[in-house]
Amino acid sequence: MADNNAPALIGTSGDSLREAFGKALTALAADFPKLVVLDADVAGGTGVHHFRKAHPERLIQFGIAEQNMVAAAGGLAAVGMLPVVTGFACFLERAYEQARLSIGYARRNAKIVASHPGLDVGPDGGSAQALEDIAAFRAIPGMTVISPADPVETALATRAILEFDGPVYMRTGRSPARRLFGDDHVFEIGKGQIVRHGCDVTLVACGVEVARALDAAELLAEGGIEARVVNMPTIKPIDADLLERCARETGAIVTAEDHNIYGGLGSAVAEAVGKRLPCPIEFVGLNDTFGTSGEPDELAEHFQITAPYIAAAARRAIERRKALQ
Amino acid sequence: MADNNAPALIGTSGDSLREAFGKALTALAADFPKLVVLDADVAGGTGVHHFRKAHPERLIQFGIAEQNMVAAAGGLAAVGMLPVVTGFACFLERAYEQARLSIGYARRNAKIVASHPGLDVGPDGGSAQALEDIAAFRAIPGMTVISPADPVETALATRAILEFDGPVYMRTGRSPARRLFGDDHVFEIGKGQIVRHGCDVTLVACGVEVARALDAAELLAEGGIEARVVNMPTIKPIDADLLERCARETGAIVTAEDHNIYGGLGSAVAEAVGKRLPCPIEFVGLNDTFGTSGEPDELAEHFQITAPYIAAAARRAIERRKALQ
Amino acid sequence: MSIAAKLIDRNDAAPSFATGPDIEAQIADAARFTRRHAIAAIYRATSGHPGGALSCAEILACLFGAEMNFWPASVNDPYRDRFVLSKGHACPALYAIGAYHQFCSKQEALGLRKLGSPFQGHPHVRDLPWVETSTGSLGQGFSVAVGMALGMKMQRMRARAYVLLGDGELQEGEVWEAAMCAAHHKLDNLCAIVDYNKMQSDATNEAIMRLEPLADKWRAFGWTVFEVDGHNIAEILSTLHLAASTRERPSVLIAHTLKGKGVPFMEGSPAWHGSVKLTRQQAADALTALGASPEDIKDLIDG
Amino acid sequence: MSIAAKLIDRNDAAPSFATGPDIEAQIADAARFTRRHAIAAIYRATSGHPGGALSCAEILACLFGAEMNFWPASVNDPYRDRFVLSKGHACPALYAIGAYHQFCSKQEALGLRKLGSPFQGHPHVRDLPWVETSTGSLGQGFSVAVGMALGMKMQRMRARAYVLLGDGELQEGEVWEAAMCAAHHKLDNLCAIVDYNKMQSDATNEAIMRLEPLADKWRAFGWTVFEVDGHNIAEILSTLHLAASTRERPSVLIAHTLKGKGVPFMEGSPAWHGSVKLTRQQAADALTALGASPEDIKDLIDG
Ligand SMILES: Cc1ncc(C[n+]2csc(CCOP(=O)(O)OP(=O)(O)O)c2C)c(N)n1
Ligand SMILES: Cc1ncc(C[n+]2csc(CCOP(=O)(O)OP(=O)(O)O)c2C)c(N)n1
Ligand SMILES: [Mg+2]
Ligand SMILES: [Mg+2]
Repeated sequence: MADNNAPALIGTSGDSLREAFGKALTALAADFPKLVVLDADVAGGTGVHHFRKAHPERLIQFGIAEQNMVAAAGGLAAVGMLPVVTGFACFLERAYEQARLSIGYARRNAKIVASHPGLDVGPDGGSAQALEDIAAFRAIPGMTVISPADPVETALATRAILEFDGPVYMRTGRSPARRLFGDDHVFEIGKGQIVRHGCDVTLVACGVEVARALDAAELLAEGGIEARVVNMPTIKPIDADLLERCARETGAIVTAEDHNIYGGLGSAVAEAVGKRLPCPIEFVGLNDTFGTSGEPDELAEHFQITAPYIAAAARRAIERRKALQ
Repeated sequence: MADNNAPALIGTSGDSLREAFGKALTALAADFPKLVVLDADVAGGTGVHHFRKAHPERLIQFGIAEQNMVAAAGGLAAVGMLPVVTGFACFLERAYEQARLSIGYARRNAKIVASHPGLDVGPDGGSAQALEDIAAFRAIPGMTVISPADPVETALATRAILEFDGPVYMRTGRSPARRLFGDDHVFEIGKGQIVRHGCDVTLVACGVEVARALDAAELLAEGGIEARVVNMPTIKPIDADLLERCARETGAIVTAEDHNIYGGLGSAVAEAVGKRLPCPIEFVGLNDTFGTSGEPDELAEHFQITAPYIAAAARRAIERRKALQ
Repeated sequence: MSIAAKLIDRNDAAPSFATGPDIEAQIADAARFTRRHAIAAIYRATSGHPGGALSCAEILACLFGAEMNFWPASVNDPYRDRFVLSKGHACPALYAIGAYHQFCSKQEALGLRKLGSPFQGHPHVRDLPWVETSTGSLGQGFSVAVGMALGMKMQRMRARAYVLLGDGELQEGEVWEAAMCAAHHKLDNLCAIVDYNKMQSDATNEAIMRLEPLADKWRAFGWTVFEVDGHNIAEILSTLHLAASTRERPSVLIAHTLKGKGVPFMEGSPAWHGSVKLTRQQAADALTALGASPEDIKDLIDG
Repeated sequence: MSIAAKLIDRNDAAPSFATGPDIEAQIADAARFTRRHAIAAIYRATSGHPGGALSCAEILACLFGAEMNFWPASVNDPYRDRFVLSKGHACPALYAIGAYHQFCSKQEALGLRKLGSPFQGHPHVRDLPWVETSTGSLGQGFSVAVGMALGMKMQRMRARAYVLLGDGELQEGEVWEAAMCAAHHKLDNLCAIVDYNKMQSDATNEAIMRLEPLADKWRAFGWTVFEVDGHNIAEILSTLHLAASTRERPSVLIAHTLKGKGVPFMEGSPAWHGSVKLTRQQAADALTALGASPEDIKDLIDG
């Protein structure tokens, strides 16, 4: 008989974005005395267990009741607290209208931070893989939407959203994430960054897809194509100036996101480019289908959002640019 | 003392899209024996009072509980009924995750029909004016999204969605709508239509904005600009072939919708054009702000989605096209 | 600042309401004003929900006229009591009681639902800070009030949160999430009042979605329950007082009311429950029934 | 087709379960199988929720082994009874009982959570039609079952809808919307079962969000309430039978269970409530505790 072994909790170790978020939040507690964290019985999965351990009196438990939690965050903000709502992306969607009215419309200084977005959720399967959250939250007037790319950026973004005055929706991630940025990395809400130079095509990505876009750029380089890679952690407000510059300098864009191709980053880029300086765009993401169970990397391959598919999209975009010239 | 006068119910008379929907649904009941209509205590406002009067036994009352209503529609469909969920757009958003899982993911043959979208809601004010519903529902994989333009088209679309096998979200409208189409009008899911010819610019609109786009075309014609007007009642799947043709033939596009400029029709058009044949696009809609109280036409003017603003956007789009040439 | 200290401030700021010997008469006057003003505003707006505004006049008048430490000078005071109108569609009554207590101008509050007016068809906190939060979507205001009560407790503020719910509103699951949460967190600084007028938009609760046994529901969710006549000022006041001394549990007043109260042709008539348009004659008749003089009626309707 | 006629069909189709003289022994066997199979599947998947799968084994075994008119040949029969696992994360137990009753292959059901397998981490009706609906988001399955019960009544089908909920799940407001709705519509063809294991993801219900007095809540929402020992097969069976004869009201069985039941190191240990990864040794120990022979263990783990 096992000696009451503790189970290995899945993914709470490693440098996942949710862990980076949970640790950053814990470290920031001292700087933000009004900060409180709201949980709906998933603290073990959102990274918030770190915060609970360090500051149990500042973790408010709402039970499995996301609607009440999100609207109550509006009330907490109204009386001067700085509430950070945490949960799984998919289940926070059930408080969509609460986020709209009691946070967005009331313009509360409350933050919603969602773990478990996209295929990155893995084996829990299609029901739990939120592929529409960025689109939904982006459409709420005045809602800032952020999806950082690695643990370093997640920690910086966590501080930035606490310093920012207004409603924010931020995605973290479930699976261990590759570290992309050094300690000197800078994160500013509303700013994208060129993380690899190139002038043949621009790959614009957010979240886990930034690492894949960088890999795609390597693949393209082997074929003599110099791809620029833009890390776009703020999906709203989108960095339209940077996108315009990329459209001008490379004339072809590929977007990559762990999200439906409709309504998310790709859509934000298409809007900005359509408005500023049109150019051919290819969209890498879920092709309007739900996910399924599997490991995140397998799923990314299966649903064609890995580096080779981004590279193929880049080649198509370049062809299209040439055809227009 | 008044002789127990009945109050004049607001907007339940006239040719509003909700009334057209309610009447069409009532007439279709005989053709669709499994049809049932779900209400959450707003039947007087959604047009469904007609159906209730004619077929009380086929109106299922859920009380003010949208989450349960939407998920239960999935259950009704599962046992062979043809459920049509009705409600105000804004309050149906609170069942967003239910629509995602129990209708979208389970791929149920259930329809969601939302009245009271956008500024067209009028005096109830910003809290009730759904400006993000198209974006949110469009992002759900496999969800068809429709927004008809006039009473004739609404009636045709009502039949079409009942004949179509799969999840649908359809917007109607609250205020009296101008009749645009004749009795020979054709509605097909997934197809847009050129409702006015022209080759200088294309105005793509849905819902109440189609009438305004037609007015804008008149204004433009006075200045010698021949605008093509496209009625785009299906926002998803978008008619990309038609948009590509318009991009080719007019080289400049304006989208117009009673919705946030982010994520809705404009976004769907920008995606399609970015993917097929890029051209300058201007977006007419709510500029990422919530609405407020007022009469629909006043509000449209205040938030700059009326004909003169569409016309101005068209001129900008044409200038941009010329600058590119 | 202690609550006692605040009470004194209050007496300074609004001596006419809080120090009179006959507080009940003052409140009755406020309730009468509220009904007339709400009817006039709805008439002028050509839309709005009269039934649920009329049913809660005494409740609002008791809260604003005596129970709450909340008055115009304290709108920015973090230690003020909070009131949330969760049944936001009844805002003509909220605007009226606010006007009566000088949170806003009486005349401006008649600009209900008009473009440019901050008196929207549902309360919006960015237009009118004293409404505390934006409501209109049933269920949410209650959760917001729970968040306020939680936040005030965490900050050791002794202020209280009050929230008024409709009975139809109780069909929203969010209400029961919030109820369970408030009991779990022992929010004895939270007081909910249910405007139990037995009607909702389309018909009676009984016809739409049965709520009874209602007191049992609240008790089973861990609340201290009081039932009151929602038009009896003395009973409301004393029960609010009792509720305020309940420890470790939130309390709810189930206030039995009459939808459309005060306007005979609206009382109990389902047609007047939702958003309606009043004719001039209907408005005048309603105001007459509410005891307004011909002069007042002219002012309210045309002024 | 009448229910009696279907019962005969059933005996034809699955004589080994429904006609044996010792139905309780059969069900106990099915429950044992369910636990072992669920543990093996979670081990192989390297993730999954064992606690809540183990606590509901007898409940599922009673439903599938005796109560429901539902068997592989009736998966497309519109008159079949419906079962919805609203606590979708317990699906390893559902897949196991399904495999036991030949809705699917035992071997394939061990492919839990793997790409290409229809046995997803939460039930998906488009992958496995016999799971009736897709669940995973707590609260929704209950509403779907309410919709099914409503739809079956409207079509005058005499079939019943069964739905299994977690206790933590009851914190979702949607559950109370559905409860109110089912009582209002007098859905006596609906039977809910609460797997009352007193634990949820992170800790006890008591610590996270108090549910007591739970039976009072259901009663106040208009349900006929039965409390049973959720591991006592005779009691579950007879109570399901009683529930089926309740008229005009839906009924709920509050089934008192032990989370992790059958695996001593999991029973009552909070760490095993959520999604976990089992080591080979832990899986083998668990299977031993569940009475599997060394050979069976080898098969289940490596086969
Ligand atoms: C979430 C939501 N669904 C629907 C509505 C539409 N609606 C406005 S008022 C109303 C009836 C409210 O009835 P009740 O709560 O009893 O209010 P009262 O009788 O006090 O007016 C409804 C359904 C809404 N405001 N919010
Ligand atoms: C809407 C929603 N919120 C959160 C979750 C995450 N979650 C999965 S299982 C679980 C705990 C469930 O506890 P309980 O209902 O008691 O189930 P059991 O104890 O029977 O496993 C949670 C919070 C979810 N699945 N759905
Ligand atoms: Mg009422
Ligand atoms: Mg449990």
